[in-house]
Amino acid sequence: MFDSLHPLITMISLAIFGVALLGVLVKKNLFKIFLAFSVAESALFLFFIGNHYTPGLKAPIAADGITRFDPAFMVDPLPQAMILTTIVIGIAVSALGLSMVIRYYKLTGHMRIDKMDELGEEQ
Amino acid sequence: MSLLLFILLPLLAIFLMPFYRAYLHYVSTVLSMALFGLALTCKAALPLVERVAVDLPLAITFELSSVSWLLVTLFTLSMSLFSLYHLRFSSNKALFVGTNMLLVGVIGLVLSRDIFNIYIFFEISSISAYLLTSLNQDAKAYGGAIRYMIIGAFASLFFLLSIMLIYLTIGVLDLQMIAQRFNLIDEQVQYLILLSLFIALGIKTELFGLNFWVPDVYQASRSAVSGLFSAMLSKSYLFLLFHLAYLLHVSTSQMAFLTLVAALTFAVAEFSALKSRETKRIFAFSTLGQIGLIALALSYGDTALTEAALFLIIVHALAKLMLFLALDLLERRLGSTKSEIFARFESLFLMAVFTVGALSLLGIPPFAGFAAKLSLLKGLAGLEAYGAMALILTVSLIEAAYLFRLLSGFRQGEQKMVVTLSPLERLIFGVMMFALLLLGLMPQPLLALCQEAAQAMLGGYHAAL
Amino acid sequence: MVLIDCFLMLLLAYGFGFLYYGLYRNLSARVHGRFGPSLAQSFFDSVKLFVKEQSTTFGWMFYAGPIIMATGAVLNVLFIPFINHGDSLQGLSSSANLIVVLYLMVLGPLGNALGVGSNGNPFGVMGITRGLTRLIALELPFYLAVIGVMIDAGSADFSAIFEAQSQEMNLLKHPLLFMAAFISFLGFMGKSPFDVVGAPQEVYSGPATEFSGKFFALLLSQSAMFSFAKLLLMVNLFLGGADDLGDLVLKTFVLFVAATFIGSVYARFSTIQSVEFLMRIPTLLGIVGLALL
Amino acid sequence: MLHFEATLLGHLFFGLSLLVIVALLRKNDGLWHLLLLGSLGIIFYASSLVTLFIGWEMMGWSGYFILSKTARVSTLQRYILFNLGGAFALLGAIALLFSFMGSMMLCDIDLTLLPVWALHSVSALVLIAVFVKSGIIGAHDWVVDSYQEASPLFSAVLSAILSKAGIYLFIVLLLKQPHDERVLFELMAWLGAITSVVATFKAISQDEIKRLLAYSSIAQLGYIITALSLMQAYALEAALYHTVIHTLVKLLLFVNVAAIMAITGKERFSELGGLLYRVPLLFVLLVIGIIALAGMPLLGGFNGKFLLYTALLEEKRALLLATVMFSSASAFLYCYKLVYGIYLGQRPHDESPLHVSPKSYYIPQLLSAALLILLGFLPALPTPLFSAIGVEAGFSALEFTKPSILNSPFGSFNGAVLMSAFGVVFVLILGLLQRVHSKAKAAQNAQDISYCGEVPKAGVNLHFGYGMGHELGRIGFIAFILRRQSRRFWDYLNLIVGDLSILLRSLYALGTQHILLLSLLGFTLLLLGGL
Amino acid sequence: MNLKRTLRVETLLVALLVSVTTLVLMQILLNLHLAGHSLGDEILHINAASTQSANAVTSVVTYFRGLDTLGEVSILFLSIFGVALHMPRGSKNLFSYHNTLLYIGVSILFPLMLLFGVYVILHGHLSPGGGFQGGVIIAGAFLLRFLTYGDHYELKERVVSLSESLSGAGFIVLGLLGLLVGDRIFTQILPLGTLGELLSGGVIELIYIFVGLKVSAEISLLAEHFVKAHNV
Repeated sequence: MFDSLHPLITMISLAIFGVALLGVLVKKNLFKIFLAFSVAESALFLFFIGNHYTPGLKAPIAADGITRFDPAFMVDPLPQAMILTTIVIGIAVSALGLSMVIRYYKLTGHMRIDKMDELGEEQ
Repeated sequence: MSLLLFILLPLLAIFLMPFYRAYLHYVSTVLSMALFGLALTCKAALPLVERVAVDLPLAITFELSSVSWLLVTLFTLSMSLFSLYHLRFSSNKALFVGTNMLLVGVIGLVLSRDIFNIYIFFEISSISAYLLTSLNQDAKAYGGAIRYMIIGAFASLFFLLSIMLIYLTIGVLDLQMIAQRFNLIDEQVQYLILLSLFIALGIKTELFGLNFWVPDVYQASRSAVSGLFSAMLSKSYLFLLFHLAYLLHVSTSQMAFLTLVAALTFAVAEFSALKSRETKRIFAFSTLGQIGLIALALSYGDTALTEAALFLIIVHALAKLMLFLALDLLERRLGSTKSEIFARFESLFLMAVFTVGALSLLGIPPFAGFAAKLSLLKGLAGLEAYGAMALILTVSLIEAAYLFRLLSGFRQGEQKMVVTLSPLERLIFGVMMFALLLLGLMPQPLLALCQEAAQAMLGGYHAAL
Repeated sequence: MVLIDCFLMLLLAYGFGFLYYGLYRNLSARVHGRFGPSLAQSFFDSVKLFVKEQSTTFGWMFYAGPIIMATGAVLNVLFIPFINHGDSLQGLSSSANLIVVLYLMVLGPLGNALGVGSNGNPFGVMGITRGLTRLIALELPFYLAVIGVMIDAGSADFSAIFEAQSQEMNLLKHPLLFMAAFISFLGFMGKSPFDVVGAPQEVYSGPATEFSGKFFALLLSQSAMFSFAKLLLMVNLFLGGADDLGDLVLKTFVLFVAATFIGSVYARFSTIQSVEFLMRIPTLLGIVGLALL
Repeated sequence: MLHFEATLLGHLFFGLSLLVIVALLRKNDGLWHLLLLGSLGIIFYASSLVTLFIGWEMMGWSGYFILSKTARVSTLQRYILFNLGGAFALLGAIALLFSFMGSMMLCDIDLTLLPVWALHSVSALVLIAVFVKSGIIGAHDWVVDSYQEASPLFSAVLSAILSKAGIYLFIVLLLKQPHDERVLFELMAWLGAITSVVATFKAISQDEIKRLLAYSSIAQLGYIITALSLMQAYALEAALYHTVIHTLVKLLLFVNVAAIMAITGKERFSELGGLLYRVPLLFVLLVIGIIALAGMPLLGGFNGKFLLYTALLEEKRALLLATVMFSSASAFLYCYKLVYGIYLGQRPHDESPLHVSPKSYYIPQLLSAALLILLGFLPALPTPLFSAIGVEAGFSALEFTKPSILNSPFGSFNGAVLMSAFGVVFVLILGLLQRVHSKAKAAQNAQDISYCGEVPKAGVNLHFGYGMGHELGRIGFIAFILRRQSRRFWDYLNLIVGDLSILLRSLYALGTQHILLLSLLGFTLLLLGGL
Repeated sequence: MNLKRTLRVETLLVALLVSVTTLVLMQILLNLHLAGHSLGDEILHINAASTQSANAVTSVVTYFRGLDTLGEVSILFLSIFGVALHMPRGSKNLFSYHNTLLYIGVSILFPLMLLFGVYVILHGHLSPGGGFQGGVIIAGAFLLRFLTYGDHYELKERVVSLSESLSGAGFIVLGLLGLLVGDRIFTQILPLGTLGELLSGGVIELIYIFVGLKVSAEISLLAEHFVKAHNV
């Protein structure tokens, strides 16, 4: 049906992305929203890495014997490095966000996004 | 000499923080002033291009063109003033880390010419902004920070999407190379990339439709920090958005769309400020308005207008920083930022500061804002964009209404609290006021720099039209 | 020479003024079916008042008011030429023109108003206010007519106005303008139906309320001269001026009689009525007259 | 940025400003007033549009800060918004001119090069600035309140000088330039005339002295505007003459009123009266002022009006002239109200003792009174200057014989003769009256009147100052004029804009998820639209 | 289950929008023409010559795009700093129960995990792994200790912050040394060695050691803050 798995990966990752977006947009719990962002990011990683992988190539690591670095059948290492970096960033953002949510919860007693009304004109 | 010093030095200072915990405010001041000096010395060698580690196409390129030099100088100057202002207060770790990281982020944004590297700085500046927003550690601050964070995360999703698409379809990350091959790819994908970039950067640039969160964030932050956001953060994204737009040669209709969005940003924000009673929100709306104005100027892709826009960026950054720092002073003394506080203090000097700032924002001579507005109007006149001229002049009147409403607060109120300023504060505000006046009276030197920068920023864009 | 000329003009104006005033009182009495006083009654009145031993004064402004009023009347006489050609009976008219004269006509009343105001009587001031209010309405049609005359003559100088009427007087050339001006003129002369200011018979009020003795005498005298000056102005503007003294007497007399008869048969308008009337019919006449120009 | 050039016109206007501001300089506001003077200098000597605009704005905000010491917030807002509105219109005109001329220098402007629509727009925008500054009806909303609430001396500056900046602007930008804009000038002529009529009636119905003076300023500027709109040498002379006279008159009147307010502490006609014999010199000065204001002969005030009328006659603008003359005649009423309400009639019963000596107020008044009398005597004294200015502006030279004779195409008059005749006759009659064998008995006081045969009791106040002019309200068309208020329109506009602001502001109160939703919606729609 | 109650109209509308967005994206992305030749291919070609690292991903992360990694480390630092700021370390541990089995297990596992973490860090240029992975493994070891030891166990703040600070500074100094020794920042300033040996790859290993140290300190700190966030 498909030449490669790329369309399938695209479809699946976009589906996940959509679900995550839905979570971001309709969930009222701040915790769930941050989780949904993580899921959306992961969906993008999946899309990127998945689309970048060409069937038949191997990891860009000289594994056997390690005497020679042969780039002929290796996949592009750059996306992997990028994703590594991005994952760490994602973790950092989630950690910071969750710590804020926890603190917010302790201060106000709720963590519903539709009840956040501290700011604005009238106080 | 290396451009990366602008990034590595603050980072080093942050990492080595445990060694001088009690002296962070001094370190921050010395550092930002040193960077400012460094920036000034770079002027002679422009344009500087530096590739990290290896050569093209692999390397991350940093470029200090006339325009990024202008912005870097502005950012380091703003940071110096900010740090000088905070010298009086005790050493604050969070403030130190947050502001210096923000500096790293915004400098990186304007220097880097590698899309993924830009993403890193995008995140650095965003996360430090979240951190700075939550600095007060009360429900308001967290409310604002969380709101900011959710929106920022949304923006970064789209930025990530566009980077991924660029790499998948073009296979390079260097902006120059992307620009060269951008036309070769599928038009639909081109459009999707541009649109994702627009959403991501538009949120950060605070353009209309994507900027509804801004007043809340400014309100949640400390006033001084809001000043930094206004002076550095939004400006760097503004640069980035239009740098990319010029570089990728967006079509005329897409630029016209940007013009429309910018005009809406300007008009809606200024209108919204009219009845506000919260000074921080008013200043936030005013910032949005000015950003709209700058974006409007940039969206024509014309040398004269770009020159005006760059000038406006500098002038607005100075004026807004001054206003926000003065507001911070008041907030610390009076414990509020509602517009009523203007009736509750007694200080001729602060009144002068607010007046000069407001007049400059409004573009009233002899202050610098006027020179900016004048060159803007001249540029628009040169393009025969009379509608935009009319819009600017009309909406300026609305701006005048709320700014003068604030100023008229000075003469109300009975029990006034005498606010005295330390000599250092007087010096800082005095220098800023003087700068605004000087730039208003003698804008030519800076305008000449801006013109040079405008040519550098536009690159070949104009020729393509 | 000029001084003698001026003196003669003043003398003429004074004599004719009182003569016409006496005639007016007689004629209107006849119209009303009365006999009326003798012709010289007004003159005798003024002389009697002049020599009255005592009069009340409210201070120097009160004193100066009638003097300014009289000065205004005298100046009017001096600046309006009696004869439409030659050098005699021209007074100072070569140094001024129609516009100056129009404005000089207000100077006297202003001085009077100041004098009236300086006493505490509210009725005097009420009269002044009425007068000023009526003036607003009176002047509009009159100005329309005068503007027409001046545009027609191409100058504001009396000589040019005479020149323009040498063939055909303005009365015939611009009858509508004349009618507008004439209705205003009735008001200027204090004739019915526009005589609410003085309201001499019925209401104990008006500008002259507090003036007694020599002040009132001065007012009477100036009023006589001023009336003559107004007649003169109308003659000059619309009847082509006087060719000689006889012509002068004839023309002023005709105009005077016409004004008196009309004035005698109309009932008095209130201030508002007169303003509204003047704002409508004569103004309209004037505008139409101007349009026909 | 700043370019200057000395012109006769500049000298004239700056000379007037210098006169007024130096005459009014007081210690407490000195710095601001000097700033104001400086900004006026920038305007009047500017040789580039930018310089002109810089001065214009500086004038606006330095006035704001002087005003802010006494005025209410709403008045301040009104002042600054109207003035900035005018200034921004001017800026628009400047930018528009720049887009066609490519230069900001005044000497490079050539309106004949503009296409028709641009000429219309430039003229309209400049006129907006001029109208706002001069307080032409519709744009006059800020004038009255500002004059009323400014400190008395600053009211004098506002009225005598700041309102003239608009006149200067018009002369420099539109009058000096050859062009064939006619429609707007026709409109302007009528606007000026209607302004003078409406403002005159409004002035009559005021109870506060300064409001009356404010409306009278508006009316006088209406004449000047009408004169300017004729674009003709004698009309320019009329406008300039009237400008000079109005400056002197308003300086005199406002300082006079300031003195009254300082010594009595009151500012309404209904609270004042009968001051004539307490401050006779002030009374005389005021009388000189109102004679000049009403434009009666003898004093300088007549000269400007005379020139205006003859200019209108020359242009055969009969109806316009009638309107102007009508308003001028109506002005007698408020002139009289001014002097009567303050100085004449009976004194109010709750009169407080005079606590301040008015001496320090005399000098500016005496100065301007002397100048007014001088101009009455020698009406053509400034004609050579005006003629030269006219020549600078490209008009033909004016006819000038000798200083005492003021020439116009429609006749001339000799001020010296007029004045001497008045003097001689006055003295003669005075002598006559003195010679008459009859004593004048002094009345006890102003209450000593024959009031239908009774002497009114002490508690009955018969002062007529307050009600004077009210009966005009019963006259149909005047009542119509008095009922019209542009304030309502501006208030309505303010309301609308405020509501719009609150509506738009609610966008910024959207919930976080709604913002995201909007962004996503925008993304999707743009994506669908672009494909 | 009452569908009507749990699925609100708003949710449905949003779902509709999101599905439209997803479908449109899918329509574009399914027809994506991938770039035939990308940057990575060139990296693979010059990897051997310029780094002598067996793991190309590692050379990208630490060498070719070392600056990104520095930024990433900074972001991590920033975020951990923020977490520490918002949730100051309390004295009470969330997991304050005593479990002997866990206690003994952790006592055995802890040194092993540390060792494994160090191994992963040091072999980053030879095999999958590196500073981040090793650092997280080490942090995992500390997490186990938090789970086990309850309130009594806490990290020595001084040590943690010093290692964090010095390793970060070390990374930057290494970059700056490139400017002094070499011709540009983040360049190779050490001998490359031979492919496949432990001491090869030039600065790569050094950088990964710094990164590993930093990450392990930071993630451990992160764990501690979350574990002891009880009584904020």
